[in-house]
Amino acid sequence: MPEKPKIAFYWCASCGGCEESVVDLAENILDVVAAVDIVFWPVAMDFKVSDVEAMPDGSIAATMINGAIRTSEQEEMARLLRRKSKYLIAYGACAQLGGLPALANQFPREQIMKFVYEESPTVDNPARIRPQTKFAEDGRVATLPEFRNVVRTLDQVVEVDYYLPGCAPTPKLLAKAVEALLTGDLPPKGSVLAPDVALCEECPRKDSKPTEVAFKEFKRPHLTALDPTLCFLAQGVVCMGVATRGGCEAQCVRGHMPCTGCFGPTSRVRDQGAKVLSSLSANVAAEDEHGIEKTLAGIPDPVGTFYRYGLAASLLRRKVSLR
Amino acid sequence: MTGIPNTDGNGRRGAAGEEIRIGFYVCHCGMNIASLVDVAAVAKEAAKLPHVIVSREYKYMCSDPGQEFIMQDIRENRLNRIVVAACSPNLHESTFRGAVARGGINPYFFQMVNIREHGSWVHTDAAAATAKAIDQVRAAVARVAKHRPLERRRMEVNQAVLIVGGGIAGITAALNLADAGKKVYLVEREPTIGGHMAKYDKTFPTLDCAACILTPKMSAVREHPNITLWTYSEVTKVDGHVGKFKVTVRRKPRYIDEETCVGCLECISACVFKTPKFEDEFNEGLGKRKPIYIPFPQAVPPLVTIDPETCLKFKTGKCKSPCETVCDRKAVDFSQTEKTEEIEVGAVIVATGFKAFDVTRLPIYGYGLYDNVYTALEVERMVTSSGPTGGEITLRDGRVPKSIGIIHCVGSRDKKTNRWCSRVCCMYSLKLAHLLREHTGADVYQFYIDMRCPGKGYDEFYERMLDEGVQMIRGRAAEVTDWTMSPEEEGKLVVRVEDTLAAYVRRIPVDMVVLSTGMEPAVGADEIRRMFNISCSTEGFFLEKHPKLAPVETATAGVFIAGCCQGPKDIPDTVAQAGAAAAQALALIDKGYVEMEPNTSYIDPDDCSGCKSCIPLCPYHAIAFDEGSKKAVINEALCTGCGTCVASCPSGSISQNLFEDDQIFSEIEEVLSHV
Amino acid sequence: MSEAWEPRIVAFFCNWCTYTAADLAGVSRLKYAPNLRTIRVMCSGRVDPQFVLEAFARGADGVLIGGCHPGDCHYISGNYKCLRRFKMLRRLVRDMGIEEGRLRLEWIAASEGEKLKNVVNEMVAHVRALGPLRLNQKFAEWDEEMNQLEHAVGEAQKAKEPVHA
Amino acid sequence: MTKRYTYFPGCSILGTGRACEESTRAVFAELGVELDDLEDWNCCGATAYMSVDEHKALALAARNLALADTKECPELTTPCSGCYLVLNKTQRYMEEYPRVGDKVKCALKDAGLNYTGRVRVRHMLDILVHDVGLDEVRKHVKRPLKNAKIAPYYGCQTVRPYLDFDHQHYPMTIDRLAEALGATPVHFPLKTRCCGGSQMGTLPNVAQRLCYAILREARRQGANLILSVCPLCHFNLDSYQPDIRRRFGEDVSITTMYYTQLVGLAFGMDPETLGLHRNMTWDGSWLEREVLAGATA
Amino acid sequence: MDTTTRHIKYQADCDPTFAPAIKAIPGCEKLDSCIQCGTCSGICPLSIYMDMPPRRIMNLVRYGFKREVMNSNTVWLCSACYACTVECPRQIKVTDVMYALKQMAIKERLYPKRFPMVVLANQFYKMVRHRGRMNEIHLVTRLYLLTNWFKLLEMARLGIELIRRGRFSVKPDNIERRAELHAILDYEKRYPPTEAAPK
Ligand SMILES: Cc1cc2nc3c(=O)[nH]c(=O)nc-3n(C[C@H](O)[C@H](O)[C@H](O)COP(=O)(O)OP(=O)(O)OC[C@H]3O[C@@H](n4cnc5c(N)ncnc54)[C@H](O)[C@@H]3O)c2cc1C
Ligand SMILES: Cc1cc2nc3c(=O)[nH]c(=O)nc-3n(C[C@H](O)[C@H](O)[C@H](O)COP(=O)(O)OP(=O)(O)OC[C@H]3O[C@@H](n4cnc5c(N)ncnc54)[C@H](O)[C@@H]3O)c2cc1C
Ligand code: SF4
Ligand code: SF4
Ligand code: SF4
Ligand code: SF4
Ligand code: SF4
Ligand code: SF4
Ligand code: SF4
Ligand code: SF4
Repeated sequence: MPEKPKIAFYWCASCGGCEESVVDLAENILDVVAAVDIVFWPVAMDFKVSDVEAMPDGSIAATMINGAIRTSEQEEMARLLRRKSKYLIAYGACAQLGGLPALANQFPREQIMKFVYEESPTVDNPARIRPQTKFAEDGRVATLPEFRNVVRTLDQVVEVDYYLPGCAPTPKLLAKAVEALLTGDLPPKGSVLAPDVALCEECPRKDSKPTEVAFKEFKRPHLTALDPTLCFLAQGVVCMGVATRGGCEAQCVRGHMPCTGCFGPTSRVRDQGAKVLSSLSANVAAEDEHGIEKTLAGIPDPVGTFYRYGLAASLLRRKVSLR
Repeated sequence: MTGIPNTDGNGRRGAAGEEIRIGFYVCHCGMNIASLVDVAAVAKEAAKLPHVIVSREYKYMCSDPGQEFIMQDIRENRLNRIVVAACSPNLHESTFRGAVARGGINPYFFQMVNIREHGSWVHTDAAAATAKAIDQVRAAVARVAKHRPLERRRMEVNQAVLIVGGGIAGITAALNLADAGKKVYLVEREPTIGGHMAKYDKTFPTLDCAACILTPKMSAVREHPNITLWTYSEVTKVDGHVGKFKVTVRRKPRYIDEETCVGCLECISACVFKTPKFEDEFNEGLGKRKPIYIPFPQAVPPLVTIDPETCLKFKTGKCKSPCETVCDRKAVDFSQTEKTEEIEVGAVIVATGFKAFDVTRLPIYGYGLYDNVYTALEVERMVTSSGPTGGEITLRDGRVPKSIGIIHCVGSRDKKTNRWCSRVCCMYSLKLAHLLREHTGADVYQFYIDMRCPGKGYDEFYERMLDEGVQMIRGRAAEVTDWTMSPEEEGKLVVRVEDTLAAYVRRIPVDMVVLSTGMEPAVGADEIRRMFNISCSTEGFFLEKHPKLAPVETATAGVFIAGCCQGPKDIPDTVAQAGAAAAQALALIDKGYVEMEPNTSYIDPDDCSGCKSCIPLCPYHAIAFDEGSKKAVINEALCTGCGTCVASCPSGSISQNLFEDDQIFSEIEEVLSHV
Repeated sequence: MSEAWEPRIVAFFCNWCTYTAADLAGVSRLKYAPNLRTIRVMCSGRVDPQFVLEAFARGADGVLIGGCHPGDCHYISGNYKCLRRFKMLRRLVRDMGIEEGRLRLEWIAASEGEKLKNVVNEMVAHVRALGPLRLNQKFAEWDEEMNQLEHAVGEAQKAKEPVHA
Repeated sequence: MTKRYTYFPGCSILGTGRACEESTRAVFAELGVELDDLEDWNCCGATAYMSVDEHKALALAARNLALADTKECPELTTPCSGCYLVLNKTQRYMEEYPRVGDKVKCALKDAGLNYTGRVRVRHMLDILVHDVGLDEVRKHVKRPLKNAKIAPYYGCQTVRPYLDFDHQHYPMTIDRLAEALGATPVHFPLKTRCCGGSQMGTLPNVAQRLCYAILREARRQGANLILSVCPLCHFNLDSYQPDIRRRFGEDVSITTMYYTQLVGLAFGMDPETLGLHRNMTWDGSWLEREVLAGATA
Repeated sequence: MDTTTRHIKYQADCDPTFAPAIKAIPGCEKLDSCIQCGTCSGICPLSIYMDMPPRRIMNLVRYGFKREVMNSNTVWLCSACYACTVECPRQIKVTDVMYALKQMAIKERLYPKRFPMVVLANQFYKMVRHRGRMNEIHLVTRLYLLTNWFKLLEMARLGIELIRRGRFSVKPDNIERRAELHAILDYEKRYPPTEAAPK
């Protein structure tokens, strides 16, 4: 009997939702478990890093890493798993695009540290003690990983073979990906394992979108009574579905929330945020500067809106610190 | 358009799979370039770039030997891409594309770098200018490697022209084109052509009789073998594009057979209504007509029309229909139904004219409240000898006016109604002053803000009216009332106005008030605008392509505009513009084909999500949503290649020939490769 | 790069107005700073915000977009679309820490060679005063923090001890 | 369903305009409209305040808006056309000119008040004819005033510059109301012409001339009654008829009253309740003689 | 004795600060777009007594003829009927311009002496500031005392009539929260106009 392919899961800077999504495979997970040999999954099973180090290079068939890369430890693990795996898969929006953690790329490291360890309302730290990367006591040395200045996508650290998009990826897409891995029926390296057409294509509200949208104002979904059947853009609410790869079956829209873009751009686009910005602002109705600015003021935080998940993967990547 | 063939339609060598071999040429332009830019260094750097097979410099690239170089290299070195660094592409791009094509490769495998106008002529530092030239050359070389073969498109042009609106503008354009031998379809909404001009007695500034100059033209339209005249008809649908518009025309039933009716009008006299009873639209409601009527005796076509709204046969079904029996040609046909005609034309002239301002919007002038307040159009009909009063000026109460006030700018130059100056009312007010004085001998006051009489003979006409004793009061009439303060005002209408030149507020009692209404876009102009993809200015008049240099063209190729639908104007200007529109349409169709640049955009249907974001952005309405595939589709014939939609498609599903994303990205990359 | 820093500005000019204005500046032999690298597009409406960000990411110190005056666009309204995108893009770029003066949109008609010259000179002077942006070098600096790990891993392996306990 | 509005009486109501208040309250009560008094309201500022200091004038009026803002019903109504205009203008200027609005709001805030902008100023005539409706009015008519020939006098500040429920130059609201009461409105070209307003106090010759023209024209057009909307207009037209006769040597006397008084009469209310005895031109037998007698004939 | 006056105007006779000051007041910003059509004058019911029609005032204001405007009776005759504002084809708020001129005149004491309108405005202003409400009788009495006490006698007939008909409120009416009112009206004293109002 041929050996079952070895599979590994690992998480970096992530919320844990992606791990959860693996469990969401529900009964199918048994099929998967039957078909593969899970050799490393710290969240669920007790493996040690040394176990992985001991494996021969390239011996793991596929590793799925979720989460963005923020610390030196994550970098190290990414490298290690890269070395040990035949296929490395960026699992979920954070690994693929930076995800929500990458919104921190708008702030300098010092500011983050200061807030988290000193200023946050729930912190009581009068001595202003900050974590040290190295601490020695009684002759024993404890280390902590380095906290990087930049949040990175997985492929900004190591080479990635495939991407499974989503915050988190849907069980359907995961099941398909696993099947492809098992059968070897794989698309070209570097592919995103989801359709290359924007979400509107599969959105249940697509037909309700008129051909003549001209934005007179942008409304914010939590402040607006919304029609549950009408395309969000037709109601003046920013929906990233136009600029976001489909494949999620428009879960958010079905749940009456506009798409926020977690599946990332299509392969034809270099910068998801720039594209959605381009489309939305070009369709503003006003012609005079003041009117245009007034309408666009309805989007108070362009970075947070257009790069909710994609800041690390964007062309500018990170806020340049101002002099 | 998406596939990359190995050869183009003319058998010239193409791209896919073939090794890319670039020839680079830098021009000295005598000393124009070489005196500042180190052309030798440019050539040397270019030679190092990927795919560059030959890199040369030459004194005058645009000269015959310069071009010959390129052609020779293409042949001898099997080049398939050419870059020339010289002057502005606006000057010589077509020259070199020609050379490239003659050399045997597709002319769009060419890129030009401007190192003269944007280089040697504007800079002073030789090293910096050379460095800049090299950067731009790198960009061009990188870009040209990504070029694809393209073809200029040629489309056949249908030889017929559609004209919408049969006022003096439409009539003039129709006759011009028909005389040039082109087939013309003239579609008019009303039962007769002639438009507003047919309602006037005299026209300024020459005071010649309107009928005398208009009716011969109307008859000429009817008789012209090249003109198909459809009155009582409207355009309902337009498809296609320049050279090939498919137009649907709805022809309302007039319940008279057009072929057999000879216009004897026996039927009208026979109608059971012995006296006319219904409001006569042509006479601005001043006269009455029967349910079976002809707008005016010289109407073209000279056909009667039955109005089903008032005809007893239609209302009650109980009429004996003497009209039907009296007609010995059996032309009355109650069974007629609406017809639709479908035609194909190469060009369209829209000449739908104007509508007079609705004075009930300004109750301050008392129209409708006081019997003796009239609109200018009503007065035009009154002074016409064939009009409802037979040319008599009698007020609604039967009196002949002894004093008349003419109020200018009614519904013009007023932000509350219409901001614009209607351009003709100063002049026609003077005309009406003259005619009213001629008919009644009354004192005439003109209440004006500014007299606008620019035109040949116009100011002279103004002067003539002053000499005739028309009283000119500079001030916008503030109100018209029947409120009196003194015995001489009793029984009169009082115009309260500041005579701004005297700086006194005056109360002027008159017997009759004439409101000089301004012009507004015609009823239904908005539908016409949508059907023909014409833009309009804020006030709703159709927008010309350029206010000075293309006053009869529109943003939609092949659609022209003439007359008051473009903006207020008088008859001389209308006729001039109609002639210009006819000439433009003729120039377009007579050539037989239109040729277009290939830099159009296209949507890959596999990529498009059908989000419709791009559709409203196209200024030419070239993008449509295909309801079958649920994707957006660009009509290449309408696309002018601005690229706006390309920059906007949020999923990157639109590409533009010659300005593909990756071509531009490679330019960006290369101009920055040294930083 | 060893030479002294010179601002590098990438310009996107529409074919009908600003590119032609630049031609006019040339024909009139007006002199302006050589720091521009021009990319010709048919219409300012073709300027994809991605192009602007890409230029910054690749090291441009400034980006200039030139189009026809409002109302004069050869394609009717492309410049309005450009203006709308620009308004949003400038806010975005500012929020990302890039000074507003590094991104400019100017309406320059075909007859305004003089204006073109002035705009270019002004912008070069302004960007010069702001100093280098050079994002491509910043990216390299940022990535330096990772490269140190490479080194540390090497050392650790020599010492046969894990980097983290 | 009873309708409820926040009610701003205005200063004249306490003095010369008392009858206006009495008839207004009586009629609206009859129609089931509740008027919820604005507590501790202050003078709107009228034309005089605006002449002295624009910001203060707006701030003064805005205090009333801020008080109304706390009310359950944001529709603020007033019987006085001057107050209607000033409150309306204040509210609109604060929106139209954010600079002014901010300043006024700061001034209010300093006094511990807050204005959110939710208040809408409504004219009582508007409420009567459009919210209550003429059908409802007709239902209450017990005494159709067949022979009353009404010159409807709207005055200036009722219609200008903010009237949005009718035409500003030749409105027809009172005309339609009069018809509903069984009366006949005459064509009245001066229906929106100014009566001189507060000039009656400062330049009586000027204001009396304006009133003279109005009274004279009403008679000339065949009216036997001028209906007015505003306490100030009514005061001017009602109280100065003897002075006008003296000054212009012409008898232009004619009965004048508030539209609410006429409505009350048609509803069968007694003149005392409607404050008719307070009108200088009121003559107890007028109704019997001119209106009711004629009607039965 | 010199009976002729110079009527030619030199540029130096104009005040270049006049128009900008008026245009800075809300409602007066569109002054420059006046086309001198005279609709405002024609519709103005008070123009029968004005020495300069409103249209002329508009022109004099925008070109800086401050002295001429301030010497004219026009602004004091304006009863704020808004007819001009509503009918102006350029949507210029003529009434607001009239108000602005009154305010300026009162501030700079440029009005004709003892002009009753000004006295009325000032008295009204004071009374409302003091009490929060206006009492017609008190106001008119004060007005006549200050301008033409002889008038009081003339008015006796009307006064008696009013008392008889119960339309005479002798007791001045005060609002309760006068401090609140003063806080509002004194706002500018606390924050002089040069300082930006606190947000
Ligand atoms: C009171 C008055 C007096 C004037 N006097 C003079 C004068 O003395 N001298 C002078 O030079 N100018 C005069 N003018 C101006 C003159 O009328 C115009 O210049 C002229 O009529 C413009 O011609 P037109 O063909 O553009 O428009 P129109 O005369 O308005 O003709 C437009 C035609 O198009 C038809 N039409 C409209 N919509 C449609 C549709 N959707 N489908 C089909 N058909 C449609 C209409 O029925 C009409 O027949 C006067 C104007 C006015 C108002
Ligand atoms: C100061 C001024 C400012 C203006 N500004 C504007 C404006 O801002 N906007 C606007 O729309 N209009 C403007 N105009 C009007 C505008 O100039 C004219 O409408 C326009 O130039 C007319 O063009 P044209 O071709 O008919 O005549 P022209 O421009 O006069 O051209 C006639 C040509 O014919 C040549 N010529 C003459 N006789 C002979 C001959 N016998 N043989 C051979 N060649 C001959 C002349 O040399 C000339 O080149 C302005 C006019 C003036 C005076
Ligand atoms: S924009 Fe959003 S809501 Fe509208 S069709 Fe696209 S995905 Fe659906
Ligand atoms: S709708 Fe958008 S945000 Fe929601 S899951 Fe899909 S891609 Fe993600
Ligand atoms: S190609 Fe252009 S640069 Fe070269 S010689 Fe000709 S004009 Fe001069
Ligand atoms: S042409 Fe004369 S009347 Fe007509 S709008 Fe212009 S200025 Fe007024
Ligand atoms: S390129 Fe321009 S003209 Fe062509 S389809 Fe796109 S927007 Fe329309
Ligand atoms: S914007 Fe792009 S994806 Fe959307 S409809 Fe147009 S082409 Fe299709
Ligand atoms: S009405 Fe308006 S435009 Fe006409 S003069 Fe008066 S202010 Fe000027
Ligand atoms: S507001 Fe004044 S200027 Fe204007 S019309 Fe009325 S009284 Fe005359």
